[in-house]
Amino acid sequence: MADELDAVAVRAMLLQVCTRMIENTDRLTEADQAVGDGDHGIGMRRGFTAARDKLEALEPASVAEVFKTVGTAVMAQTGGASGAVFGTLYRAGATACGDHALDAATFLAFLEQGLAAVQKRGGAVPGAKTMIDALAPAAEAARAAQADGLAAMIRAAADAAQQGVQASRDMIATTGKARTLGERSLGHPDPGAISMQIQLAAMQDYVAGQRED
Amino acid sequence: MADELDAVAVRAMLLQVCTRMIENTDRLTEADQAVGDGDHGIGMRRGFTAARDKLEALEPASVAEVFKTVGTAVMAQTGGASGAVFGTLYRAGATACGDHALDAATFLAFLEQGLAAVQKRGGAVPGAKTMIDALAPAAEAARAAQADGLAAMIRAAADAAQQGVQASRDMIATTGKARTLGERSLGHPDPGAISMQIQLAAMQDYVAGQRED
Amino acid sequence: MKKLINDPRSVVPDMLEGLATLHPGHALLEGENVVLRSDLPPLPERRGVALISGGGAGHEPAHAGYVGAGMLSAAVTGEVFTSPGTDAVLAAIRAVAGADGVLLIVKNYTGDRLNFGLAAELARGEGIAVELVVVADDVALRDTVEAGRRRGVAGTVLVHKVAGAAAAAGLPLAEVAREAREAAAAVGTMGVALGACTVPAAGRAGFTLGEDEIELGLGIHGERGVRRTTLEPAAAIVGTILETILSDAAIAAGEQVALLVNGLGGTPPMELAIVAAEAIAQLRARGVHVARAWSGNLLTALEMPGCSLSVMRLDALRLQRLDAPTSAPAWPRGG
Amino acid sequence: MKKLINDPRSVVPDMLEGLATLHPGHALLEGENVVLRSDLPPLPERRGVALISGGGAGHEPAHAGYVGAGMLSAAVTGEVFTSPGTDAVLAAIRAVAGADGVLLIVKNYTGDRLNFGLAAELARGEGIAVELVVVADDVALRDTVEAGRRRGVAGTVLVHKVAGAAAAAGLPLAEVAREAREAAAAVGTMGVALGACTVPAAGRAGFTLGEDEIELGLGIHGERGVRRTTLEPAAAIVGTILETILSDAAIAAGEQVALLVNGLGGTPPMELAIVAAEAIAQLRARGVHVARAWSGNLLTALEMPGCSLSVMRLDALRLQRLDAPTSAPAWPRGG
Ligand SMILES: Nc1ncnc2c1ncn2[C@@H]1O[C@H](COP(=O)(O)OP(=O)(O)O)[C@@H](O)[C@H]1O
Ligand SMILES: Nc1ncnc2c1ncn2[C@@H]1O[C@H](COP(=O)(O)OP(=O)(O)O)[C@@H](O)[C@H]1O
Ligand SMILES: [Mg+2]
Ligand SMILES: [Mg+2]
Ligand SMILES: [Mg+2]
Ligand SMILES: [Mg+2]
Repeated sequence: MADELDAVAVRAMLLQVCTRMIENTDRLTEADQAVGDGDHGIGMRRGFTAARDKLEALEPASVAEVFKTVGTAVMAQTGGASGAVFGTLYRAGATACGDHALDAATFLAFLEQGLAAVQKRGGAVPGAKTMIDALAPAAEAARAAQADGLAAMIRAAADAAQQGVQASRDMIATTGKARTLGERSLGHPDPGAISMQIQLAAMQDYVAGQRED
Repeated sequence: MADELDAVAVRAMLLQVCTRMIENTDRLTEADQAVGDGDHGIGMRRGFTAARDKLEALEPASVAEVFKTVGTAVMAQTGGASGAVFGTLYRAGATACGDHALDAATFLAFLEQGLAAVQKRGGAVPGAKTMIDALAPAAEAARAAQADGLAAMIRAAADAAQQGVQASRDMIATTGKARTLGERSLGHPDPGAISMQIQLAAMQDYVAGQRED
Repeated sequence: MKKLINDPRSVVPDMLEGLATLHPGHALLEGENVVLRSDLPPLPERRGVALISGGGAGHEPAHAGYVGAGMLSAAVTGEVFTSPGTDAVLAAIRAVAGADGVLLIVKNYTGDRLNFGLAAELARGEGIAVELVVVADDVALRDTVEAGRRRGVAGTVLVHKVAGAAAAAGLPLAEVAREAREAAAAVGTMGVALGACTVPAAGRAGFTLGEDEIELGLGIHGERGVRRTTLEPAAAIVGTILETILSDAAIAAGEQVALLVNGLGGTPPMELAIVAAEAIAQLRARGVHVARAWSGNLLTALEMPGCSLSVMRLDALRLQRLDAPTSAPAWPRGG
Repeated sequence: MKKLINDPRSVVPDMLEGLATLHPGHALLEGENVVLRSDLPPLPERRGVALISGGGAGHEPAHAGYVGAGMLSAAVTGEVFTSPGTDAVLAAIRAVAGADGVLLIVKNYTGDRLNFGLAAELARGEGIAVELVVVADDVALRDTVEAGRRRGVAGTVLVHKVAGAAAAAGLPLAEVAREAREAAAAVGTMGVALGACTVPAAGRAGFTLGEDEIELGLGIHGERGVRRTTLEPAAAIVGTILETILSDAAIAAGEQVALLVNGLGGTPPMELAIVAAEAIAQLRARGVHVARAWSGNLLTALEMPGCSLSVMRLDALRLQRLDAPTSAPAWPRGG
């Protein structure tokens, strides 16, 4: 099992992310219909379809370029809060990668720098029922799994994101369109958190698949 | 039993007509909802309420004046096709009365001249599913009952109008808002025909009540 | 019934009070449901031909929205979907008539024709010159009734504009009436409803449609249409309607027309714009030159979802009338 | 879902094609859902401050209808109820920016703020002077969130007008932005929905309301409001809304305001006029001077039935800005 991924492998991993996000359009639509305005699934499909098209045309020179390609396409084409938010995550995260291959330390830096940029850009804090409530625990779990290598770190991050999605059920939305719902948003998970979790799970599955080779 | 009604009695008879028309608002609304636009009941209420108010304030000098008062108020205030149609009936019918008291000959002239004026004004022919399909048989029956005196003539007219209402069920509307329904108007009586019948029945009841005195 | 009103029985005066307050160019005629231009020249000989239209309420912005310089002098409003009685029409005629007489523009419904016609007779009896033009543009009824009995629908707004511009140009009554009549003869309209509307006093919808049903050739009073069918894409509906209008009027390639996509109240501008794009493309494909086009809620049926298409044949003069300026608040900009 | 469309996935470009064809003063930016003034001065130094607004589609006539001399230079449209991505905004900025820079007027939704904000940063990186003004006029959220997180709703149209007139007056970017910010701070809005609306791509309504239920303080995206309550007469609903707006802004007797009664799409002009009459009467009864008032569908939520009231505090300059001429097709006449 590779405990490091080169740019071509990262491209393959992010293509898997794109595919999963596109496949989950309906699930994300339903989640956003419950607490938001119902456009999250279609927006993510638009953004990650654009990202997939860009990735497929890309001869990646670096890991950073791969992440940045996804971030730029998602930001440019998605629209909505999530386009800017996930675009920012991948674009800011990309700057953490430098020229390295993707290893555990780089992946941790990706998550932490991405998280910081998303918080700065959108102004939301943990507990506000956003994708941050999946991303922040994921980054925390990744830091705790620092010594365990890339595959284990991604698995830990994906698991933590999944728990973050569950925890977001009990949060009251104070940002985004769901905020007017106040207590009515209780009981439903945050759509963007689900998206974050799907993306990390796709990465985990890709890396796990790699290991079986 | 009076086989002649003076202006004061005709005023009382037409007040009864007004009251009955106002009482039947809902029935007329429902009839017009089935084949038209649903405003016939409210329109008739508006017109005959105005007529009642005018009649109550009237010191009638002649039968003609009483009929004309009703026609003018209905025409001015009702709106819709029926305001012009029933207004025309009473106004044109009034000119048949001259200075006479209302007797059988005058009542026949009232119906026949009113009918002629309505047909001229509105351009509808018998069988077009309008109030003419109650008024025309009423006038015909009145002519047949010419020798029987006023009370019998009104009863014959009212009965014929009632049969006209029934017959109008089998007619296809070719005028008024119901005309777009085409065959869909089949099976429902014409609202204006019902109104005509109610007015004649109110007159009949008034005259019958007179007789019992 | 869910409506933002105070009392179903007073919707018309309540509305007119709001409209008159909102439009500085409008005034109410005391005691009648009549909206007047507040800037009518006081001298009767300066007024030119005065134009009056009207009919039942519920068609807003028609007809009060078309009161203004270059269009109507007055709009007479009956109860919802009910033509006004003769008193209101006569009062409007008396209020706006100047030395050059009055043209009444009437949609072809028995009630409107009779009440405006009776009022015209009464006014003539008072020495006022009155002409009456009946608009009967609804081609949906072409197979059902003879041409003279078609209903008057959205094309009426274009007739107001043509006649208003002719009057503003200083033409005499007979000439204004002639242009109005020709304009009325030059326009064909057909509508489609996706649902019904609720007259406040009735409290419930005039008809119901199934999930996928639409009603072709409906009127503007919540009355049913001529054919019930299944919802299709806009392109197909537009095709059916245009085919009916164009073949009825025998409009051929090379001719010049104006197009009006009129919303019936409940259909948002997005759908009207999509229908307009479709209609313009189909007309062009047939070689018909669309010189002017508008979409918007110009003559409605309360909150009914649906729309109508009107196609008016143009010549140079009629195009000039449509382009002439007006201060009427509801006449659409652009084109 | 019953809509007059061809394909739920292409409603935005289909609509824009129609709008651009219908309005001679408008042009589409190649490859983007952006409407531009077709009469922009070609020389960059002649353009003055360019104004851009936008957001999700479904709010028509906003925002394309406000493109014209005296209002916006461009309107950027996302998918229905979804803010546009950064590419479209950036392309609009590049297309209209002249020597005097660009003001972005953004409704306070996370997506709009983020996407317009990111595009502004990218444009500044290219040397274009860009300022961004956020409108957050929805007072319905006053008890729920801090002032800066209120949503931007119908008051935005008045901000466009003020800023557009300031730009047309030749003021520099900083001054135009200042007037826009002050206008945004001076307006408060609150809405009521009588029903929901259906996003074409979703195919079903965002929420449902019972026979007698209304939703107070709803947003303009089919998202739910802050309180569900029972239908009352217009007078009571207007009272509740005005009380919230006036007390939030501490508008007192003797002050001068503009009133906007904005239809959300499915409510006919009749009801809007009744609400307007009611609101004007209640403001007058409080001693507030209503200098200007409009009613109409100015910023909608597809076919949602309901309306919002906006009250903007006026001084002489702001009144002058509202009265300044504009060729934008959707700016209402009268007032
Ligand atoms: N300020 C924010 N910071 C981080 N994430 C946010 C923020 N605002 C919204 N989100 C995320 O975006 C998701 C909604 O995305 P989407 O539906 O595409 O956008 P919109 O809310 O504009 O309709 C939310 O579920 C939330 O996770
Ligand atoms: N041309 C006509 N001649 C005689 N009666 C008519 C004519 N047109 C309509 N009516 C009568 O008027 C009735 C409808 O009246 P009403 O509902 O008040 O008017 P509207 O049809 O304008 O809504 C019809 O039922 C019919 O009897
Ligand atoms: Mg959303
Ligand atoms: Mg009727
Ligand atoms: Mg009627
Ligand atoms: Mg959204």
